[in-house]
Amino acid sequence: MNFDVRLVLEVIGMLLYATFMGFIFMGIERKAMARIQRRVGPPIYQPIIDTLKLLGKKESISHGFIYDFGPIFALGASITALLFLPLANFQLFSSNADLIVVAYLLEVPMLGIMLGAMSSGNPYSALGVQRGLLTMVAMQLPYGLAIIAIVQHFGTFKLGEIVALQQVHGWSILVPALLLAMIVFDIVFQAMIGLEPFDIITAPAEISMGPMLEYGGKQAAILFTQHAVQLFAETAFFAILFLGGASNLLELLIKQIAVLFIAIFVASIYPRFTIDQAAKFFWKWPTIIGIIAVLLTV
Amino acid sequence: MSEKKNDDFISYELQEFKLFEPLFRWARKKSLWIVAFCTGCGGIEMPPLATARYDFERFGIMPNPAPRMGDLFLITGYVTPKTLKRIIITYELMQDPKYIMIHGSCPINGGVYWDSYNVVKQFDKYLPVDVAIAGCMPRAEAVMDGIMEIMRKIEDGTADSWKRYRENYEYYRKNQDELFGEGWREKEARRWLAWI
Amino acid sequence: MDMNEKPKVEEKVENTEETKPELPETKEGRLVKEILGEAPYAEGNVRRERRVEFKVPPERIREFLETAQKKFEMLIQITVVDWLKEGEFEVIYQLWSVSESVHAAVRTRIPREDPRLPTVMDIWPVAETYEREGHEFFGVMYEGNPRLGPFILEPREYEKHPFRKDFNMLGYVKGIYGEDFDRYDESKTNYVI
Amino acid sequence: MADLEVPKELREEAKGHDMYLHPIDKNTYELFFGPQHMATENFSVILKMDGNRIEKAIVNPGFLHRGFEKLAEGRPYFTNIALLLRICVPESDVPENIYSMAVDEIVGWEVPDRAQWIRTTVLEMARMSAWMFWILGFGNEIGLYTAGQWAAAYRERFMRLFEELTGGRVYHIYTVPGGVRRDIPGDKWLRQLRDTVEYLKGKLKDFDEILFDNYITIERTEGVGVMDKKFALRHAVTGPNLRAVGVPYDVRKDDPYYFYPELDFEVPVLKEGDSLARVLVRRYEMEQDLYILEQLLDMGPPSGPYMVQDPRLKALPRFKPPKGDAYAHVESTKGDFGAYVVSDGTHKPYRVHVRGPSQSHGVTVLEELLKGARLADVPVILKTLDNCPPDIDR
Repeated sequence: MNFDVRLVLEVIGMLLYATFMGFIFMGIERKAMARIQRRVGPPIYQPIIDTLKLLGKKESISHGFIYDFGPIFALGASITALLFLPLANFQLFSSNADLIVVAYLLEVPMLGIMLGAMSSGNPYSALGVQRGLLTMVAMQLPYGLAIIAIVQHFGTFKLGEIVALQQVHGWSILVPALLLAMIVFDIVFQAMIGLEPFDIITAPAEISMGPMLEYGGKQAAILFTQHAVQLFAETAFFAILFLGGASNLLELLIKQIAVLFIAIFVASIYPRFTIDQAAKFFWKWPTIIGIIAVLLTV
Repeated sequence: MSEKKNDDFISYELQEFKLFEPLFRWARKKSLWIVAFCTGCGGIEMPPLATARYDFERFGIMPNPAPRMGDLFLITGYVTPKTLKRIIITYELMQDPKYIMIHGSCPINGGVYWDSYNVVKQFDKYLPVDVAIAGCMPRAEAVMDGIMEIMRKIEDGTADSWKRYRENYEYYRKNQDELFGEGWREKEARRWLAWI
Repeated sequence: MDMNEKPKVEEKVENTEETKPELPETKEGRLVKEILGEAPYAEGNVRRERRVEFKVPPERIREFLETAQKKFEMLIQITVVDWLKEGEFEVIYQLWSVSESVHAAVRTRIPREDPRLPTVMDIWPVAETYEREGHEFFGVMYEGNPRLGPFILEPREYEKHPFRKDFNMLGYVKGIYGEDFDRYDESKTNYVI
Repeated sequence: MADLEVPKELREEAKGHDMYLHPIDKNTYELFFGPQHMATENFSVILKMDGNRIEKAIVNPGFLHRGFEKLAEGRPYFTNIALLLRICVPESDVPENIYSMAVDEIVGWEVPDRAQWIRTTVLEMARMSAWMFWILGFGNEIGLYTAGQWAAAYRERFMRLFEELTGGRVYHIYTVPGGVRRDIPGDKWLRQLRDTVEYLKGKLKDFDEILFDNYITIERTEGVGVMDKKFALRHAVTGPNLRAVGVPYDVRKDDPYYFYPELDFEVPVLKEGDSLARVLVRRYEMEQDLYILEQLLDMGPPSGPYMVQDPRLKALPRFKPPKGDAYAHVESTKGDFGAYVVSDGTHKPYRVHVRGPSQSHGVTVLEELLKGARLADVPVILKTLDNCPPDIDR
């Protein structure tokens, strides 16, 4: 195994870019929400300041090793997922079934947070974990169906090939079956990035931030960074699967922001579901639409 | 690979890195998270501050329900002993550096409730204070002014209530125990400590 | 023009009622008559339009309230007034009749030294809160209410029953919070509020 | 009924703690909901949970207790206005008005028409701004921040009008026994009020679309926290909560005061008694309130003095009403708000007792409705009951 300097540089460069853009996405989210709420809103780089401030806390409470390890585990998973994505002309890691790898690596971070939150011993965190796991179980079915529809249509598990096929035959959403899959995926996406109506896990008015409740200081800063990377990776994943990927980072960025804005608009007009309603919802409409999409692609 | 790097990162002490201190100060100033614990009547001026007319999120201020992540504790109005117990515990849950701003006349000297048997008269006997805003009820502009003041103090390093609390812990602890009776933490606070 | 006349009519009704001991021929009068027919031990009169009051001896208050409940569906409040000179607590059950739109004050007096009353929790479950409050602030024992104890106050203040007239609030406050918050006028003779 | 004795050991146990709970067995756990919690704000509910269901809820109020009623006994009649209005923070005109009405009745003052008109208008404006505040609270609890943010911004319009009329944003200290403290600033103010009413009429449609007709709002509230008629009456539930179970009781209709007999408005009534019904009753009341304000503006303020003409008012601090007592109540957005004032002929009231609607909504009713509810329903039930902790604590 020889040491590839260029790959290492690309990994570092891509990580820096993804983290930075992820923070900016978080800023866009807050700013756009503020504009919808008829406010001025924070500057677009506000999440970077927040993370810096959390890093600058002089005190870091720890509830044991697992508690510290949880956020790092989550960050690691997000980064790995990011590296498997074909971002423009960079695909750093690749395998024969990287679609499956990415799809499930994107869910691992939630497990990491749950791991840490569970060990904090706070009942609100525990409730948040319970809700988080249930949401994951609930959204698994439509999520899987959307991905099966994609795989059946393109006949490949390789993200790179999916992008290439889309470049030739046009974006996936132009295919009726995949348009349905896109709707399903968008609903699941709302839950994955933790926005209303599926911000059940944090639910400030019910369980006051849930898993995040006990985190503060440096662990919270890591969680923020993780969220930034995750947001970047998820929007990129969406753009790659349904919006034809991108040949350069700028094109990708535009598509990512478009995806983000849909999520923001949905989030600002819907209240929050309760956890049982969310599970019922996921197993009803998205699942039905997903099955139709799969059947159409057969 | 990344895990190890980050693990090292957690363990080092930032106090030693004086070089970054101005950067952190700037970040602290620009990102004050308010603990969403509004005591007393001043809580009613918080929604206008957070919404369209005043919008303090412009300055990076936002309410946060988790005390561990909070920076600014706004005591918005009179404080009763029953609330003060929770305030003290919540304050101790917050992580350094943390700041306290008291809002309205009542925490300063009792205000209209100067002769009430259930209102704490001098809040700064029990917890240290950075900025106090007089008035009943202080207008939203006054609160914004107080927040600007605390930002200025953070930037030049004079917002040091968290340091004072550490240094004079015996004094504050003595006053708290005088008011609530010895052993209130063990007897009562333990029941809701983890959940507060 | 109309609005000028209405209150005046009310005033006249009030004046005539105060002079006449018998009950007027209004809906309030009929209501009081009906209830007094069932509970002859009570005294009742009509104060003004939509306000009636009853005086009931404390030992029969429960019985009376059970009777009154048929007409007055809601228990709005239980007020305790501490008449220090008479050495009595006046307990006022304030009832509201939704069907007739009449407010009734059912008054009873109990000795200050041993204030005891039966609970009315089973007639109006909401009385639980009111009784807890009356017990906490005045020390009235409502027998049968299982939740009497510190409710709003903390145990220290609860022991003192602070709304009693003989509770020296200023002295208590000075004892707890120190002396340095006094508000005198410039000649240091009178308190300024 | 069977045992009229207080269990002694319970009383002894209660002395040491602010609340008491039975020991927790294996399947249940205790959850302290508040006071440091976004949904409760200075109010605490101790929940005994079985998984996601609430087995038992114990309300623990008292974080806002200042002893108003005791303090009022130590202050002259007119000074008390500046104190008592702090009982209901979002709607501070209500305590002013009930106290003033009670003192008016004790003294026998007939408040001039102009003052009555102003009081009615101020009360309706306070109601409207309290509704906006309620939308903010309810929106935040169910996660619809947009509606709440808009509502809080609309509330600012009323704040500005209040400021011009009374000089205060939140605490107005405006209604005093015998009338109001100062006159209407002028026709411009009336025009501004009319503009605001017109503006809000249009905005209610926005709220319909985003909040009241929202699929998820209906999902969240339907069938949650159901009361029936008998339960509501026995628990002294008042205001919109009572109207949501089908009892058309409104103090403005049933015990009319001020200008309300002259006004034409409806009392919206729904039968279901669940959270959705409570939300919708509030929605219809907003419309009615705007309609009332419009009628008041069409009527225009009657000419005349805005304060009673009485020589006793020249020495306010030593003003002495005759002996007597009076109960006065008004309809606030939270319910029936009442005050009982006893005068012993001195310059200070002998006893003031304020009846806040949340005293019943926030304690026994809440405890009953929370039984068997899910944790996610707690904020919904709290907000649809419109629980206001200072009413309970005072």
